Amino acid sequence: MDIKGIVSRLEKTDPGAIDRVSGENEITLNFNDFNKAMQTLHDDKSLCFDMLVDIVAIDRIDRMPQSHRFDLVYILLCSKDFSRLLVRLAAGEDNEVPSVSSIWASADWAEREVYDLMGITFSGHPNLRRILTWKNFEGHPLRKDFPLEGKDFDQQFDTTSIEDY
Amino acid sequence: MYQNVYLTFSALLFAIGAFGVLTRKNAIVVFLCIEIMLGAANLAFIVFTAANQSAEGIFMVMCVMAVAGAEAAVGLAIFVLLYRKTGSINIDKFNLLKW
Amino acid sequence: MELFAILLFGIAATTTALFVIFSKNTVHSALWMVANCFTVAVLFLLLNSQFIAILQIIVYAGAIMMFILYAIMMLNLKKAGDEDQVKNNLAPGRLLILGLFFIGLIILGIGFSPQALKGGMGADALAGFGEINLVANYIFSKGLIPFELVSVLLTAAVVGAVYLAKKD
Amino acid sequence: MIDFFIIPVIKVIILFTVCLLIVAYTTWAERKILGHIQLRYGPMRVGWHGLLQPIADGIKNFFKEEVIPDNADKAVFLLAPVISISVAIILLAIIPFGEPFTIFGKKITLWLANPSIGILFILGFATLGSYGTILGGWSSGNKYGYMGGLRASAMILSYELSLAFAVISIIMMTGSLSLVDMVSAQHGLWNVVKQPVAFFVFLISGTAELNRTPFDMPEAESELCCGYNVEYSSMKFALFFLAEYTHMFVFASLVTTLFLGGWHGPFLPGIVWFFIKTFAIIFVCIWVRATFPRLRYDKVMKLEWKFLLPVALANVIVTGAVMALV
Amino acid sequence: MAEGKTITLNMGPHHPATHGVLRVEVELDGEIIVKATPYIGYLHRGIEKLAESKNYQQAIPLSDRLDYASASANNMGYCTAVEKLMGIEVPKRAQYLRVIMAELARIMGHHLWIGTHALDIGAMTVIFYAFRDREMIMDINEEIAGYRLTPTFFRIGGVAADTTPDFIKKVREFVKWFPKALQGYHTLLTENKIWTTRTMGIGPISAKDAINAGLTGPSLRGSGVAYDIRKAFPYSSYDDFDFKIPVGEKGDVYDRYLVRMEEFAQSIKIIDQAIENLPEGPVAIDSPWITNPDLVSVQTDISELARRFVLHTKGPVGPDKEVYHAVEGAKGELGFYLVGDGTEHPFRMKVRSPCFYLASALPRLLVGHMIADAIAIIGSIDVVLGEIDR
Amino acid sequence: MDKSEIINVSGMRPEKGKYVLPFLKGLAYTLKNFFSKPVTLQYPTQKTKRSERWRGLHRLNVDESGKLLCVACGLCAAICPPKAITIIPYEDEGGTRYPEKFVIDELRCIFCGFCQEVCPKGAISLTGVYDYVDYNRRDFIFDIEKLKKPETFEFKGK
Amino acid sequence: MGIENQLTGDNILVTSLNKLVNWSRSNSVWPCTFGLACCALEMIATSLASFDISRFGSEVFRPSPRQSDLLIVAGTVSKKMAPMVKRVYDQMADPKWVIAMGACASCGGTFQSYAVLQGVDQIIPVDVYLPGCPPRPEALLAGLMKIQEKIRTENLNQRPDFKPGERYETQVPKVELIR
Repeated sequence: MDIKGIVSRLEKTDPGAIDRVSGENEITLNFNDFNKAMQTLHDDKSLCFDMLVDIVAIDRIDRMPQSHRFDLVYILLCSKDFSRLLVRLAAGEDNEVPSVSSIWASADWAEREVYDLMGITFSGHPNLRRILTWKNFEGHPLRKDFPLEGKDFDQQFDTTSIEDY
Repeated sequence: MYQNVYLTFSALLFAIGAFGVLTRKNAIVVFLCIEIMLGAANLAFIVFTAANQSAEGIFMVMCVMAVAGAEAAVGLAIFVLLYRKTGSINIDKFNLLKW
Repeated sequence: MELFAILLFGIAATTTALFVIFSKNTVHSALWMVANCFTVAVLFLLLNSQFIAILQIIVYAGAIMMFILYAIMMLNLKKAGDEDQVKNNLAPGRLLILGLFFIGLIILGIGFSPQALKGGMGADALAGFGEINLVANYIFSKGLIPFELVSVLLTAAVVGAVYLAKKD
Repeated sequence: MIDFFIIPVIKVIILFTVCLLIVAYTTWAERKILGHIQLRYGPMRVGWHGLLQPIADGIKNFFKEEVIPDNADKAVFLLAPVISISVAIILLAIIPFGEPFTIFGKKITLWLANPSIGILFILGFATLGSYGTILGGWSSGNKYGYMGGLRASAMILSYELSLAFAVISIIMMTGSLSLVDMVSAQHGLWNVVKQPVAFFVFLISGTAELNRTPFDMPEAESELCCGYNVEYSSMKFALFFLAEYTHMFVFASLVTTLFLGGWHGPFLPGIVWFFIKTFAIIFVCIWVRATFPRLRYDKVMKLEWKFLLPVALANVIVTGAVMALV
Repeated sequence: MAEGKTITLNMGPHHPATHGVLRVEVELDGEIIVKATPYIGYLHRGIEKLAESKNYQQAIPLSDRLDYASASANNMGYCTAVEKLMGIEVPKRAQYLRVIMAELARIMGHHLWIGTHALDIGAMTVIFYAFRDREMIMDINEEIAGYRLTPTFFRIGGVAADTTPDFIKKVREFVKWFPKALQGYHTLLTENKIWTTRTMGIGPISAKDAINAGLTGPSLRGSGVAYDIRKAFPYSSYDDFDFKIPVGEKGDVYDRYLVRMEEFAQSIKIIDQAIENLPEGPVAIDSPWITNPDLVSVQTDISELARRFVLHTKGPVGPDKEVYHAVEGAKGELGFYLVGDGTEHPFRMKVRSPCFYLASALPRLLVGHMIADAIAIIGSIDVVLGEIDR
Repeated sequence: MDKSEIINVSGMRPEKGKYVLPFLKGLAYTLKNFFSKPVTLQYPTQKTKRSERWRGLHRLNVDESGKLLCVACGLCAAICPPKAITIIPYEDEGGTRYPEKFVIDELRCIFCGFCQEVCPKGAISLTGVYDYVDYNRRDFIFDIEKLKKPETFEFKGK
Repeated sequence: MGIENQLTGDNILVTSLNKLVNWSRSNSVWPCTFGLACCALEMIATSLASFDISRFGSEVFRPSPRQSDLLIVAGTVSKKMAPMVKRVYDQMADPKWVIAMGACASCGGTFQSYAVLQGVDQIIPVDVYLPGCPPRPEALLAGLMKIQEKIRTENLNQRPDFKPGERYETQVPKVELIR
């Protein structure tokens, strides 16, 4: 299904959910209608985006206002004709993005990873913990203001400083 | 020749077994004590058989062993069941039949 | 020499039996029980009944104790023994009865009149004894019905155990 | 004096050293055979084709640090390997390695003892050997070890049965429990021809009792790390290791004794035939290990209770029927 | 057992069957798994963050070390993604060479899988035969790229170097030899009763669940979904080749096994076609600000020299654009989400790693099976931790 | 996706009831391999030749007179992904540049071959030396002297 | 076993025993099955048919650290993994040796990031370093032989102790980029 069909289909069920069409297979959703629109994308028989391929978070640190600092890109795939759809959502540091892990099981870890590395929190996630870094890790490494080498790069490493789940 | 000695030990073992049955609360140890008692009985059987030169005693011992085996199977099944139900095998706790 | 051996293993048997009772750890109890089986088996050997001795080892040490050990391990009872100490269970009255019981048993054992025994246990009498043929002949002639009954008992036990162990 | 004391002592010494040497070299053979099956050489650099490898391993393990974990049950932990190895070595005592011969007018038998209950002795003590495994696993205070021990006990309890039933059909044919009698009875026709079913049942359940692939539940490297010996180090581990291979050697010689005609064979002296057959069985064990995947725990139980035991029982009944008819 | 009588077993991160440093905490009732929680991150190296500090070319070696079992396939993913970002069309010869390398890498990855999978289940010899054949691919890698495991052979705009005669010879040899070796694996495993009882009906996952859990690659195809990016979104001339997608039906361990075994054969088929029809021409585009001018022109032409300096001290520049590009790695959909910002560094590189989602599906795959099956299942979904943790 | 592009592997599932034959086939296969020649390379005594392109230890190439070709332009240090190369350039009165210090941390190096690729003078190249091991981290800091003769660091063992 | 601690002095017995034990130790180095990342694959390759570490008597990859003598740190040690590496090392029975295989284990390699430990010698002593990313299997064999060489020179009852940071050598000064 091409992007026009998707947009018209989505407009029918969730009017106003789409902020804009931002690419050849990319739509940007409004924050408020996000969860409902995602549900439609998954459930609707003619859309049928039943695989969440990945969630990408981008830290646009210079973007103003800061409430739109992060871009979240949900990459969806339709298992019928294998077409991709990129769903974009802008979020701020203190926005709680609605979790889609009840719609796609694969979102569980993907959202945890985004939380871990970017520090975006998700509301309604069953188990939002750090996943790649350790329990007492400070900061969110993929943010642009996080130094690549961390804080104690040159110091003698102490194994007891690591706390794990 | 030394039947008395054997029999004494048999009696001692039996007594120890009985003592254990009466004093221990752990069901499995009670069980082990019963086995000791059975063993003591076996010993007595064999002593008499050896003296009498007949096969009855040996046969009796085999029967006792069979009983012990059966007892082990059923008894342990019961214990496992009890443990699953109550989380303990302390025999003092199983007083449902007490009034 | 023989007396010495009997005494040695007899004492070993009683000691291990005592250890069975007084071990705090259930697995240790079971292990002492295995040792006890062994010493009793040696006593059987001293009585020239090889067959019963090895049967004792196969059945008791090999099967029953293995089974009990399996059950203990499955229930993970390593520390279950801590809560029941023998001392606490000895109410004075019970102790008295037990003591009497003990004394009676020992008198019974030592004083058992050898008249109940037909002949002495001479070396000649022991020759040819304890062989399997003797037992086999007995089992399949005179003892056939009890033997079959034992097998029925075992079957019943297996069925019962399976029924009990089945979940719910 | 000579008959009662000196000759047995000499025999014990020879048996002990030779058999332990053979057992040590069984490990070498296993590594070499596995190597060649897997297109490589195996030990090559210690001595000629790695011949000194078992010795190096032994000395190294002897001088390695002993680790006793804190939460281990210390007494049992130390006892377990001793049980394992001693039982394995006891079993060697009654295996008839060759026909008796006369030297200096003395009749020398190539076995230490020939008790009338020989095969029962082996069955009984072989089970005891697994106490080492079970207790070792239990006492380590390690969950992997614990599970290994649990598996070991369940395995032994089950496979003992079919093993015994396979042996019973041989006992029925020989009419004796003595191993020497069994070998003598196979003069001319080996039991493997008369009792092929019992042979296979014995081979399979024996492999299972040895805890070797495809039945290596208790140590299943990839599932339970090392299973029961996970916490053992240095000499204690080496004892387990040695016990495993001693058991394998005993098993192979038992198969030879019971089914492959023991020392019987043309041309060569009996003892040579015995060892040839034994090594053939050991080779088969290693070969099977190299080829097959590991069965799953419950499937192993299923195999025993639903296949091997009925087959062995049926074999006993058929043997009895045939013997009654003929 | 009664409630709360379960054992919690910590498998990993140092456990022989978890393929590296995956840690799975399993709760066992007897031998049955009632709950499984995978923990990851023990190999987290910050590749995504590192890529942001490197320029587009310097990040190529990083991509090698993602799924290190099949390094060239990751190169393929990264380089094609960068090319998509920059809008570059790669010469045909380079595309074919890339296909050869990527398919060889896929075979390499599957070699590792079959070896360790069989080893986990207890068949210890298969890994030896598999790695004998894997060594041949390593030799090919060494011949053309100069390194065994992490060839770093791809460049933005092409490949690092042209073929050598030895390379062609070795690839042909391998193509001829491998079907025989594959037959050997089949002999040892496919019909073996122990193998089938260990794998059939174990860890089944339905197509719907698999899609929902985000599985891709052989694990998804084992459930019967014919999703293969080489067919669905062809890249690097994959539509030139004739090959088929193996799919299973039941989605159990055995189906995943069969799918991968068939993929071996299909990959060999692709390599055969590619090496026989290898077109002539350059192996990299000749673009001033992307590829390296050759040494001769640098030493003779001062402007070329200057260009080289600018190129390498800065690096190729990515436009201010976002692309998502996925390739079919050995484990599934290996996607790269690249954000350029008009500089020579990627502003953000997100790796969509198939293994991450494979591992996330572990809890639902493991529950209800025995601990021995857990090993088989972890083996069958074939996770590589370098890719999960990045 | 049309059906012709799909193979259903269910057809490869073995028939039911085959027990013994596959076992025997497997055993025969392993036995066959038991008697075939091992493929092992007996490493310290046998060594294979590395390919021309093998990326081993680095060498700083010299011209006929024994002078380093390197002009310390720093391209290799710039491209090096792990930043294992340190160069301190020096320029004499004649305007010829050469490296005062050229240090490669061979431990840090990931042998990607970029340095060789970018060098405009062909001054640095990766040799076929692949088995240098040592006890100390210090030994892996290669200065110009060591970099001139990497072949001497080949492992010599018997 | 602990016997060696009783043997002190410098007599002929001790020296020859020393020789014997060193010989046996060097020829029976059992590595621990401990793979971390890319180098683990080369470690596997080393133990398999083409290179065959078993020729040195070292194919006995023990899954349990208790029984192994050699810890091959094969791959990137992330900071999250570092406590585990240390624990595995601590669980190993003495005498034990460590090979830091590859750039990552030796000094962090190309992963100079917040999550990676810059060299495993910060937490455990390393006997032999292997450069390469990953090193060839031959290099691992060379490393093993280097370890063997080292074992042969060791003293039976005196193995060097390690306190964290003691044998750790400071890093190469951070590279200044010249542009």
